[in-house]
Amino acid sequence: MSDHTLTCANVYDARPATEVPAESPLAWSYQNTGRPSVSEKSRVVLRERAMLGHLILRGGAIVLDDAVRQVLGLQLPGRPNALSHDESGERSIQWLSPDEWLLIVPGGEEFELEQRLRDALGDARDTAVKNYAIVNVGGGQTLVELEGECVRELLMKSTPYDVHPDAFPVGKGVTTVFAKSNLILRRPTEDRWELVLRRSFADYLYRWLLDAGAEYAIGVEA
Amino acid sequence: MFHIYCPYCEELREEEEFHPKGQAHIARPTDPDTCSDEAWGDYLFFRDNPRGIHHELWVHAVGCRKFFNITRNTVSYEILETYKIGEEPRFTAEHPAGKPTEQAAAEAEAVARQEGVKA
Amino acid sequence: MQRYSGFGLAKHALSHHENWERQWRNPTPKKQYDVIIVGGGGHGLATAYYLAKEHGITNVAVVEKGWLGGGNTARNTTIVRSNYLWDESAALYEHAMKLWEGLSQDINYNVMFSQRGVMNLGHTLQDMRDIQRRVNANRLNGIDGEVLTPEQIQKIVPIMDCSKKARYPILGASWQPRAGVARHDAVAWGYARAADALGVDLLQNTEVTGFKIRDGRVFGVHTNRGDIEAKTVGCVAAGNSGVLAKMAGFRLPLESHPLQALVSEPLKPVLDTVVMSNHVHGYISQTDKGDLVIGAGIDGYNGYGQRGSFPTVEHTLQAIVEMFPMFSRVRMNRQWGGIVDTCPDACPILSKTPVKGLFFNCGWGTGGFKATPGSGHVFAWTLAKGQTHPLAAPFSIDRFHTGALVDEHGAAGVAH
Amino acid sequence: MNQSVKQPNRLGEGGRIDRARTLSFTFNGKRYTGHAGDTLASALLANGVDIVNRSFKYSRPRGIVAAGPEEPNALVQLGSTEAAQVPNVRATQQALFDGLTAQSTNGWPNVQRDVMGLVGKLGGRFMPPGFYYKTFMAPASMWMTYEKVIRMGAGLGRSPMVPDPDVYDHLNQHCDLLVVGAGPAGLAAALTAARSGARVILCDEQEEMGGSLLDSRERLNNQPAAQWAEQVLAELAECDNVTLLARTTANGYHDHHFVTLHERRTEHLGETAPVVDGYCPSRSRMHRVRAGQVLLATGAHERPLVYAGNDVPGNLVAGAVSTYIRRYGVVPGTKLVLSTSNDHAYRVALDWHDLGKASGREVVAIVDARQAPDGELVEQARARGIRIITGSAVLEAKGDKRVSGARVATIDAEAFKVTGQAETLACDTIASSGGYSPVIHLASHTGARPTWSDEVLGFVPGLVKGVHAAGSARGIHDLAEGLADGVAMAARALEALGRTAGSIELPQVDALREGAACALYQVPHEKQTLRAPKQFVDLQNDVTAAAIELATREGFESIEHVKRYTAMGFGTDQGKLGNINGMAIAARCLNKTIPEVGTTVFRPNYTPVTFGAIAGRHCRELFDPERYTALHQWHVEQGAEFEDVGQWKRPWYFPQVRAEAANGERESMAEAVARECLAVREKVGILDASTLGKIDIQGPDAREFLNRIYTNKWAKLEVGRARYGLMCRDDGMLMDDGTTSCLGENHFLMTTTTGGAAGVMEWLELWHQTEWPELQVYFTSVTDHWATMTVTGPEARKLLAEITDIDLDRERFKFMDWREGKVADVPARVFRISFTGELAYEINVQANYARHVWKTLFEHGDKYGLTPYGTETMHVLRAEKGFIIVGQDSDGSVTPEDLGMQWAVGYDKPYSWVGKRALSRSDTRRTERKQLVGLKPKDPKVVLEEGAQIVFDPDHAIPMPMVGHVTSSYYSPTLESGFALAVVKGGHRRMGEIVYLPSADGKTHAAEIVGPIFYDSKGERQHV
Repeated sequence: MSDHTLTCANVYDARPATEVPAESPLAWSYQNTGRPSVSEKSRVVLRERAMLGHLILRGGAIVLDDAVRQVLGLQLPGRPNALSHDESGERSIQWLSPDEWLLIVPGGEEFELEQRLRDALGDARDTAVKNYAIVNVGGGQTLVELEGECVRELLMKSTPYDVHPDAFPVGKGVTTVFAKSNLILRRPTEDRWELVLRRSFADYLYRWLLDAGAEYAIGVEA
Repeated sequence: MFHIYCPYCEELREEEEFHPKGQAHIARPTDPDTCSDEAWGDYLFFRDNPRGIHHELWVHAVGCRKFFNITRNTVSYEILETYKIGEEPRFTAEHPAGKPTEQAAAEAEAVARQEGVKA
Repeated sequence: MQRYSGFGLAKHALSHHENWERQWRNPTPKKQYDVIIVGGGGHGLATAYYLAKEHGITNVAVVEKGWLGGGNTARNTTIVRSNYLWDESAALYEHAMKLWEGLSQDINYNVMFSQRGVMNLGHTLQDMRDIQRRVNANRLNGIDGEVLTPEQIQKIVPIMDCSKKARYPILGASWQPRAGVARHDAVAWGYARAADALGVDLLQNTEVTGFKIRDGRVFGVHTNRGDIEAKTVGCVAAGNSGVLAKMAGFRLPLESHPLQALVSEPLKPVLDTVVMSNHVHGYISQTDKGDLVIGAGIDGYNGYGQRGSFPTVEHTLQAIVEMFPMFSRVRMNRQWGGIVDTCPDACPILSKTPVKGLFFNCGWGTGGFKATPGSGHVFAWTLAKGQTHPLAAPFSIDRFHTGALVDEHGAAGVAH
Repeated sequence: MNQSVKQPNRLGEGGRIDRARTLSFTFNGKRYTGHAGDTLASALLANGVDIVNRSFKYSRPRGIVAAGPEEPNALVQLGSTEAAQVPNVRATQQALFDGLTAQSTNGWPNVQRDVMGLVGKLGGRFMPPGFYYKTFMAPASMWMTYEKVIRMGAGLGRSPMVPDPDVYDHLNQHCDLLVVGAGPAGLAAALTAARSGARVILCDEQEEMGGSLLDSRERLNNQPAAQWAEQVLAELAECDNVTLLARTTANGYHDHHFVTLHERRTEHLGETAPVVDGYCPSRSRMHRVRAGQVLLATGAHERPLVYAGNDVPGNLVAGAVSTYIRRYGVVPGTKLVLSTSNDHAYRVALDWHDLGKASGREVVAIVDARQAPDGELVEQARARGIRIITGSAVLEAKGDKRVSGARVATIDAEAFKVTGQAETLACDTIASSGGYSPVIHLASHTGARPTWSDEVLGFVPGLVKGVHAAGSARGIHDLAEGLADGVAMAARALEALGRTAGSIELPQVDALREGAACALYQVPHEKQTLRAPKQFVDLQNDVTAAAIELATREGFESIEHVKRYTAMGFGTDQGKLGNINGMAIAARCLNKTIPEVGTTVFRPNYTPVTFGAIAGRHCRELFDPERYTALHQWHVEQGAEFEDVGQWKRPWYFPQVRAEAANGERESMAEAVARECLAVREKVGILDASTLGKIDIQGPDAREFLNRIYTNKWAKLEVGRARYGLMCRDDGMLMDDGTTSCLGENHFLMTTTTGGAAGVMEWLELWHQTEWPELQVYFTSVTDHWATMTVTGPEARKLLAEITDIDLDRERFKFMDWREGKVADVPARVFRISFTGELAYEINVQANYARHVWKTLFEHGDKYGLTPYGTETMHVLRAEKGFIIVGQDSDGSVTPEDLGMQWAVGYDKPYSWVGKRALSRSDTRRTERKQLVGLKPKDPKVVLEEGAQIVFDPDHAIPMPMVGHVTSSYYSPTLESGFALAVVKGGHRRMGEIVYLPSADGKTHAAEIVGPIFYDSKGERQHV
């Protein structure tokens, strides 16, 4: 038994050290359904950002905020449904519930990040009084970006959540109903929307997006 | 379709994001092992089912996944308030227009909580 | 009572229908009755009729706050079947089924009970296990039933998509040939007319506002038209049972939920049986007028508003279009909601209560209409004798304390 | 080409149609032409088509009576191909397009000469309301035969018989203010709101927005009214904050201002949606609108009068005549008699006179029920020399297939008597107006009761908070007042939203003074109602005044009873024209006022909506999500058959091509399962177990939480170990099971059943959040993060050892241990958990690497006989071991003890865990409860039926006492016999007894009650 399993929490790097073929949750969809190409007619463009690092952070806002500032230099969004990014735009943290946040970072950073956060939150060997959780969920979800003039209408076909700019400004993210499934919907910039899909529903959601987006000549970037 | 204010997400959301979970404030007997079959049966199955103001437990299943309570009129379906677990309703069958004295206190408490989140 | 027949109809036609009698009187409440039945829906009127007919108790008032048959009798999808899983339920519903089979003649009112068969589809292996289990139980209980293969189903309902392409392909079905549908309003009116003819007073627009209880015994009711006394009071008021219980000072293990239904525009006959699918959540039949009658789901919240949430209707029609892709261009005319009192074990309560002389018949959930004659028959017996009918014994309130539930939720799983 | 020959009723000029675009269409097999901008109804009238249908019950010839959604007669079957069929389309709401093909929904052999019409004529008097309740009862056995005949007359149009080629979609909309109706009040309101900056949606059911302004005689700012509407619409179209939806009907008003709008996107273009730019748009679209406030400017429906023969073609609602003349340039006849109770309807006569005179049209007379009408419109009619007969009404329309005359006499409306001698006026058209009923349908959907207004002579809407009505929708029919009301009500709605209304200058209206209307519903006849010629109230359902009178005579006194007994208002028009008249007649018969008789309740839909539009895109391949594991592609490529488990697609079995078969024929399921089972028992098999629910649990109180939520004990589970657990509801019944592993002192990984995953997750949160908030613990679903591969069988260790760095030594990595390390170079957690009874390793890797690991296992597995197996083999193997499946071997009425799993129940745990208390109730302590046992069929070749019922005495008469049923049953290739799990009353103490299973085919099988473990009863194989 490896050493750290003897501690309070089992933390480990899920990524292989060597080159091992990896498949995003949409791998099967690309093969089975295909990828309509992007053309000048495309009023919606879909792009998957596969293999990013996804961590769920659970705990009290005040406790976590310190650690997140220290490790990421980012403020923990305290307001419901808030989404913030670091300056590069590569790392984001999103409010999911009063004690739950989603961290998305470039693929490969997540293990080190988790360790640093755990270190900042207190010695992993002595957490009997520290109540928090960090969970790697990167294999279970993927991020999809949508851009184009008809994105908002495509979203309106799919979710009952109000995606009007007044109700959904940049820097917002919500978990909501999408078609007959659910996902996390975020708006990192004026023109770009992001969907965080669960792996097992990804194919359904992909087929839904292509179907709903056909009217706008949706294209999928390879 | 209801439009429900989630007290945790602090905004109105569509009913499709929520699941109703029955009557609110059902207390589990504190010492189950010594309570009577009647008391246990009452806890499990017997409900108020009023025509009018009713307190119910809901969960923001597709959202923050938090449970919370709704005071709702079961005839008009008007939602009078939503409140967090552990809080008391302002609107009750006895006080359909709200409990006036507690109102201020409740609001102050809510504000205090918000401050806490901001910090 | 003026007897109805084809010949009578012809005779009345010659006099321009001027000589039809009232189907029931509109009496003034008496001060006292032998039995008061609270609730003038199908069950209450049936109870009154059987009290008078089978037990000779005719000094009976049916107290109805609105119009006769105006509750769930007026708002259901009219399905009648008896293929329940558990012995206790099966016995009760089969008792009702046998009464249905002679009902029009018994009450001289054509309730248009049409035994066109009811099919419950199975879409998963577990569905099929449950269907086998239920049909086997039905057979050994003397209730007709068989398990159909997809090929047999396709023959009975050629317009249904029985292909493997479906999201949840149809693997089989249970089939009760004696089951069917009936004309819901006529059931209430027929019982009302027959009970009235035997001397029962039907008091419409009379709302019970409280019970007269002394020393733990009931001796009458308060109403908006004054007090009415009786030593035996039976409450059969779906959608109001909880409220009545509260008036009598106790609670019931009931919750009232909206149950929605809808109809299409009238179509030329295209579906001559009843098809139900629990898995994709929809059930459908076609009336003699041509409307497709479609049952939607129960909303999860309590509601007395006779309306539910629109997504429930969306899901139901998605299921119908999934099963019958050709109905996509057919149009929905109207939707409505009933109020169903649901018990934790999806079975009714036919029971004495903590108040002596006060009996409750409630909690039928979505199974109320099909039980109407049986429920009335058994409840009349119970009121007449002051003790629970053997068929009703398993359905006492006590079961929620002892744990002896009759859990139709379990494997029967069939909601309607 | 002479236009007038082709379309005899089309005026030479005028109307809002595009005369340059001629469209051809077919009705009942005959070709006609119309123009762009026509409805099918206006085109039929233009062509002089009188009979458009036969009535439902009496098969009487019927013509068009209205111009909008209230039309009861002109229902047609649309479509030239089978797939394009749409039943019951209202001709008044169907835009004409080139090639439109329509037929009447009733009439055989055709609507002109209908055989059933004769039946209706002769038999009509034998068919009073409810006649079917009074007959067809003898003999009882004949009812199904009678019913077959009755059903032959059922229905209007017919369903298509092939799938719909079109698609539909939904659009979720949100707005501050939804304005329903783009007539004068609606336009004024929308403009007011638009200028305030609020998000506004304005919808209107007609092809063109503008409502009554489109055919109004009145002028706004000294221009035609329609011009003002165009200006307002142009401004609204420019506003970013406004969404304009024409051809869009608000069909249902649901809770909290959720309104469904049905937009007919392509129905005006063709019978199926046309391809645009290579793409086929949705035929229609449902807008699911969540509004802050709603303003109903839905206008009013004119009520026709009820008089004898009022259903003969040529009888129209007055306002519809004006609409046809002014909007479509169609005069639907030559000689008009107008019967009215109010001034407003005089416009019809003026329009007919002013615009039709040139083509020889004539107003024969205006018959006014009032003694001394004196409004300005009356004066205008007088000025034109039109004959006005006061204090009178049309008693009866003469004619058969078209009106040929009107019998007119003085009446006493109050006393319901004809007071004078009737005069017959020759005419071919009778327009009637009994006043205007506000369109209260949407307000009524909310549950708010409408109230009767004697001033309006109609019901005005009851309004819940946030709903406003404006203009005609609340009885304000005057144009200037209606416009002002639109502004005022919009301002009120905006105020509720915390906004200030934008300023708007109301147009100048040349107001006309109108005199008061009188109340007139059914016109008296010289004969009593029962003996008079039929006076129709509800044309679609053939409900007559006599029927209502009869219903009340028979004791049906509530209006709900009257409606149900006569079927009044149950048509596809939901009684838009007839309901108020019907109530008035019932009130007269019962000597009550209309409000005393009751109110009228409307339900969604306002007008019918196709199932497809309500279903949206959630059909066919998008009906319900299909959930896939990370290995799905591999399973597909291997030709797996799939089983639906919840929303998951799980491999059921992997049929192989038969070695001996040349034609590529594959194994049967039984063959495949036997092969897979033996592979696991003898060599090694692999199962994709990724669908099991997985919940990461962290926190100092994680262990205590498990102690409370599971029935068994967790206090001593060490890091590196796993344990099987049972979860009950608080009623003591089993709800889920699975293994939970201790990953760290404060860290556990719980697994759940595939179907129970979401429910268990919510269950944990429920208890934590509501009952034990003091426990410091967090739950996170990791079901999708991990892929789980079960490698099981005697060769499993050898296989795994080839590709892992984990020490697999049987002493150091024991049964129910878990270890982490690399498998195929991928970091993995490996659990020694067995659901087959064999040596087994459950390999968990991050799902992105699952296919690599799986393939690597196969690269190394060939020599060990590695065989993929599906859920069916899994079931056989676990059942041989007596392992239960929750939901199959239990059903919500089964306790852990019923399953013989007392070993997993910790009665002495300190906390009264969930379910414990319920297990001590009298019913759960019964010894005769149904208990899980094994069944060994007497004949080993027999595989008992799953779901077979069990009896002790096979010779007992029906009903037979049943004592249990078979929950799982399979053929075991290992045991070479059938075997089963079952629940049997008192089964645990009946070992060795024989029970019987009577099956549907008449055979009865015998079986012996045995323990539930059929294979390796000591459990040695999983420990090797």
